[in-house]
Amino acid sequence: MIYERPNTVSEAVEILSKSHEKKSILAGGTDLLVQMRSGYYRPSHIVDIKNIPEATQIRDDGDTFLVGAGVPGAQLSEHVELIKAWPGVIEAMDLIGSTQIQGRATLGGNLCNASPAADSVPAMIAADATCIIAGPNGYREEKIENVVTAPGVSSIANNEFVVSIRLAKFKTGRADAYLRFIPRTEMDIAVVGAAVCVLIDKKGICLNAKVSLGAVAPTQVVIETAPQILIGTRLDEETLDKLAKAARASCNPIDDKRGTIEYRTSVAGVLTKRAAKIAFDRAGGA
Amino acid sequence: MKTHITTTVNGEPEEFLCETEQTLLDILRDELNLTGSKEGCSSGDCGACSIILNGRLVCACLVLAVEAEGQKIETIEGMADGEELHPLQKNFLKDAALQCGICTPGFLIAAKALLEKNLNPTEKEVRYWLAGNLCRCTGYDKIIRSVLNTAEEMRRK
Amino acid sequence: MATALKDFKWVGTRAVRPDGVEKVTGRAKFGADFSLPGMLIGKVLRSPHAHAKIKSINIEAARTLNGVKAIITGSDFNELPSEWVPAGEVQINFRDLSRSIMARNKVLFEGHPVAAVAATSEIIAREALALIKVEYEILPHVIDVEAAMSPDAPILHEDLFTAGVEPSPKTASNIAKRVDYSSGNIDDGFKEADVIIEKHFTTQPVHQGYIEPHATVASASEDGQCSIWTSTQGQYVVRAYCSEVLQLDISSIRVTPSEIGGGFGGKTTVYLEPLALALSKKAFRPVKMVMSREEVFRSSGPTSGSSMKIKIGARSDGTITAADVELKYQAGAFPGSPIMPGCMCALAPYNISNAKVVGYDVVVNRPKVVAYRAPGAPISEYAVECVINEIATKLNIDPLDIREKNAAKEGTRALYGPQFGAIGYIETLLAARGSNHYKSKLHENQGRGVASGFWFNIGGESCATININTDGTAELVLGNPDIGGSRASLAMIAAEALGIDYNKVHPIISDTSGLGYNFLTGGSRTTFAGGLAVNEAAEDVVRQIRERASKIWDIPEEAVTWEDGFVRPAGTNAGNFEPLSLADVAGMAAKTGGPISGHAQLNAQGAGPGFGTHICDVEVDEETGRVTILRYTVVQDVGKAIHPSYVEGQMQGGASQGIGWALNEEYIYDEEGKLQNAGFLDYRIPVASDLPMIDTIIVEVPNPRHPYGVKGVGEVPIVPPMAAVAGAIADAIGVHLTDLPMSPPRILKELNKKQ
Amino acid sequence: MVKVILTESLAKKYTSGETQITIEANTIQKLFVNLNERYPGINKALNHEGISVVIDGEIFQDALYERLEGVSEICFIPRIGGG
Repeated sequence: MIYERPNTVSEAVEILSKSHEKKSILAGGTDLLVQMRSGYYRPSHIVDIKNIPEATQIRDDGDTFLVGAGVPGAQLSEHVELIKAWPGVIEAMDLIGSTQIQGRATLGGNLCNASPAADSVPAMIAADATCIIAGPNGYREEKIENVVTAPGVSSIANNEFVVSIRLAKFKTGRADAYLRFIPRTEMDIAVVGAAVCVLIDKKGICLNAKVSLGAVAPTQVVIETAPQILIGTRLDEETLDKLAKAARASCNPIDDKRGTIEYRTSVAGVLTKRAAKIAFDRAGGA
Repeated sequence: MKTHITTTVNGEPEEFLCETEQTLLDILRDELNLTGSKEGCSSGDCGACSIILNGRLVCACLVLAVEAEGQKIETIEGMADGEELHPLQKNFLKDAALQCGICTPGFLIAAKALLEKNLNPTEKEVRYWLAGNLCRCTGYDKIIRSVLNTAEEMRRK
Repeated sequence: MATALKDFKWVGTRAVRPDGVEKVTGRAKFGADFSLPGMLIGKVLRSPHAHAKIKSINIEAARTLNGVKAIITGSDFNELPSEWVPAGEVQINFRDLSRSIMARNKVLFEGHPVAAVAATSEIIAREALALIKVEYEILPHVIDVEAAMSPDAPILHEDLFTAGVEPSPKTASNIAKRVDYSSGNIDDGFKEADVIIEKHFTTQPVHQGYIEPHATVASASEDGQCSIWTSTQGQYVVRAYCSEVLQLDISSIRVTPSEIGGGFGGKTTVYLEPLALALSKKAFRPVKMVMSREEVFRSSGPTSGSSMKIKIGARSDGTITAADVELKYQAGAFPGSPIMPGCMCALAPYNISNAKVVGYDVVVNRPKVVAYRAPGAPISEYAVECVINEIATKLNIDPLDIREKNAAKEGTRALYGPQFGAIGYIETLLAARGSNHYKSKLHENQGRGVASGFWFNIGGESCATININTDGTAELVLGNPDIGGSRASLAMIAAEALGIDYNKVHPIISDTSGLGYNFLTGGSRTTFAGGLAVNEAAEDVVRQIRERASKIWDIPEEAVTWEDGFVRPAGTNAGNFEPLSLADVAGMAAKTGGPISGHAQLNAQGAGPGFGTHICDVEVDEETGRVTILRYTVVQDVGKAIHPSYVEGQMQGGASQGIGWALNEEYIYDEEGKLQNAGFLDYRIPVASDLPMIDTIIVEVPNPRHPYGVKGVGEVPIVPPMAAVAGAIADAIGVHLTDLPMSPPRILKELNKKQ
Repeated sequence: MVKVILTESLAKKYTSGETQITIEANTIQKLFVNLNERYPGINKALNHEGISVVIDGEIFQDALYERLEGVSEICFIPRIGGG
């Protein structure tokens, strides 16, 4: 098992472009090391991106933030402007594991691990986030909802890696929220996750919305009908019930050790409604 | 093929050789004989191997030893200042915040990281900060009280 | 013989534990922290199947791998006769024990060891395991207790015929044993009842969940002498079991206990020790073996899951007139669930004239169960307490009142035979009723539950030595691993009895060569039985001090008195001498007859039974089924709290384990009988943010059989929580749940049913 | 003379249902011998998986040589271990 620690994006791409049998990108390592330790996965090459400046910084890009794929959650939770702009994304990231996990785990890793239950992914989807991917032909930018294609599978090619995540800056009237259900208060994998982002006008009328669910289907789900349900309303009780119904309808979960189909579907509605209320309040709609 | 790593552990320069698959916890315990960090799960779920890596609280079982090149590592063995125990260590003893003691080093390191960041945490903040440290003996009551007591004591100083 | 609870200098204080600094500095050596030069690493190959015949094991490729020094399989172990023989306090079937730690012809659970390897590194040992080829013939398996009892269930042991039924069955089954207890006439009793509740309950196996995985180092030398360093609740038990399983002289094995990172009953048996020793006997090098967390879950613990039917009748004033209890406990792959104590404890807190308890011990394709805190009691008492709460609700009687009305007290005859002595059950009920918690108000979606619990507590073999040094300090040599502060409580007893400063008593835990046989740390016995031994050893020291003083003063021994750490002449007639301290006399030890050392070895009898009552408040999220524990109070009669902080710690820790058992802990198996949640991520023990502060009320009804009034403490507190939580949920949502764990999906389902 | 309390299932099998029997013995050891003489087999049944003896309400894990002068009641319970 070979460990490499490139200093630049191009060095990393060069290493990735060589034909190794099993390459793994190491960002926070909180999924990779567990998989290695359990004997479930043994890479031949580990490429640590934490020495690459672009992957380890939170940069202001004028209109957007670029969050390096190797930036740990703890650092995001200390970034005042990010919290102000995307409280839902930050709380979703913060929900992943313990304080110790937060010292290591990253948005990029959470995305590329491609788990259907990843907490930050529905939040990034609702936030219309994108990721910057480096490869042999340079950079490309991809919407987050196009990254995870199946459980454990992503659309990132073997010779590519995610360098950073792009999030828009703060905008008045826009806010997001993320809620997840776990049996304990901490340290569990989401049974259901619900992320809501709304944009409202000064009167509290919804102008736009995006809602995404986690852990209720093989990949994260975008509730396609959410904008048409929410736009033009003040997210009143009746509207939210409609949204909850749409959330349940978009679920396609499995029965597993973490929850039943019935339970996941039912709670998806509850959480979507609650998250929508929080987002609406945060946007100034209360 | 082993990799040669140079780091700082508890303020002292340290060198070791490691295989890529070895975790920092393996090296601390087996190569550097720093067995105060405990292995309870090797999956980041119990916090018994909590250390501070470059100022961040992490589980040593989820860090590869090769990643430690040039990094600063703090473990339980470096928590006391010579003969002088850290206030958290003193209060854990006074408050009986340990029973079997296996989780204690992890709790102390995690609590230290908390108090360095926030010397006035609420009970709820302490509980959530320490949620990644499992204790099966105490029901957490005396641990939480002891951290709160220490915070109060340190605020007064 | 009990000292009335006078004021003590040390007993009852909150002294700092003597092993404390080692534990807060990371210096304390736990099981995996021990190493020896030239040490090999041992690893176990485990069955991937729940039930299968082993057709062949081929170790050739592994044997020739560079760095592999020894391999063992079932054929390296002697066949032992199947019989229950005494091993300390408990009975062991060594054939089953031996087969449980290493499979012979059949694997009986996923994780069952089939081979073990010792190699020069962990990486090589793992590679070697991958090279061992085992051919299995997969057999149908059974995981559930009811399914295992059905006539067409797959049979685990062809030679297992149900004991305790007449006439003896002619066909093998998974029911190892049937037991029953009865008194009065339940039919008559139920006729007297105004209300009868009959319910079916299930509980899931739960793991002890100690944070330290099993770890051991064994070293066999060419002259046959063997040393074992291991994390255990009983070094003498490890020695006895290894000697039996490997057919070695007891004196050829020396076992040194490490610090122990939790046990709760789970470290009262052996898993790795005989394997490491067998490997070391082949390689003639020390062998270290440490379980991974996954192995801990797949192959050690847990306690039984169960299926239970409870029927209780009461008059409208709350008097219980009859109880009919049927208990079916999973034993795991070999007979020996805690069904007996389960039956005996089920109704123990109550005085019921007409009662019947029937129990079954049932084998299933899971790891063999091992003791877990008050083994057997939390299961049966959970079900009974739930039914009593439901009767109270139905009759509109306060749940503490109905308990008080039926409570066992001094002189009550327990269903299993004896009459209770000085017990403090009613005192716990009164203290609960008087608590601020019980008087506080609840809000919407919140509920309050109470439940009580009983456990026997035991005594058993204990030894102690006190060596008095010439400066008056003392080494206190103890034979029980200190799992939660026993060194502190026993040193306090020694200091009290010797009249010296607690900090001058230095307790150490001996290896098996330093003291006679000590039964293990368990059964809530250590401070009780160990305390008796320490007290007696101190009396031995005092006797010697008086004797030495009589020499120094040249007066008869009877004329020397001992009081508050000083010898004095008994009166003016005895002579006019300045009192001498223990240190004064110890300083002259060489001149007066040699070193002063007190010893005691005894088999402690008269452990006082323990009772506790818990109060729990919860809030239920009716949309998700989540239960939040808002407030929790543990009330318990402990006889006398030697070190109140560690007594409270036991009460809080037991409650927290019980809350985990109630709400989230369970084993999840797939259709092939493979465990799906072998880790702390999905086997959900409570985390700090799941719990509130846990209030404690210590009740002290002294045990007349102990010089300081001690009863056991550690086990009772895990008994009441499940029913207390269930009662609180019922109070909040109006549904009496019966199946554990009361996890969010289960609660939501019940809520939906209700609507 | 000492009173011995038996469980109903033992009584059914060995003493024609009598759960309280009175017997002469000065030690527990002698009690076992005398019991077994009167009810053959009961000794083995009692000891099947190990027992503790309850002497006037107090549990003795190992009571074989306990003397019974002044003792009024004996019963038998399975050995209790514990966690």
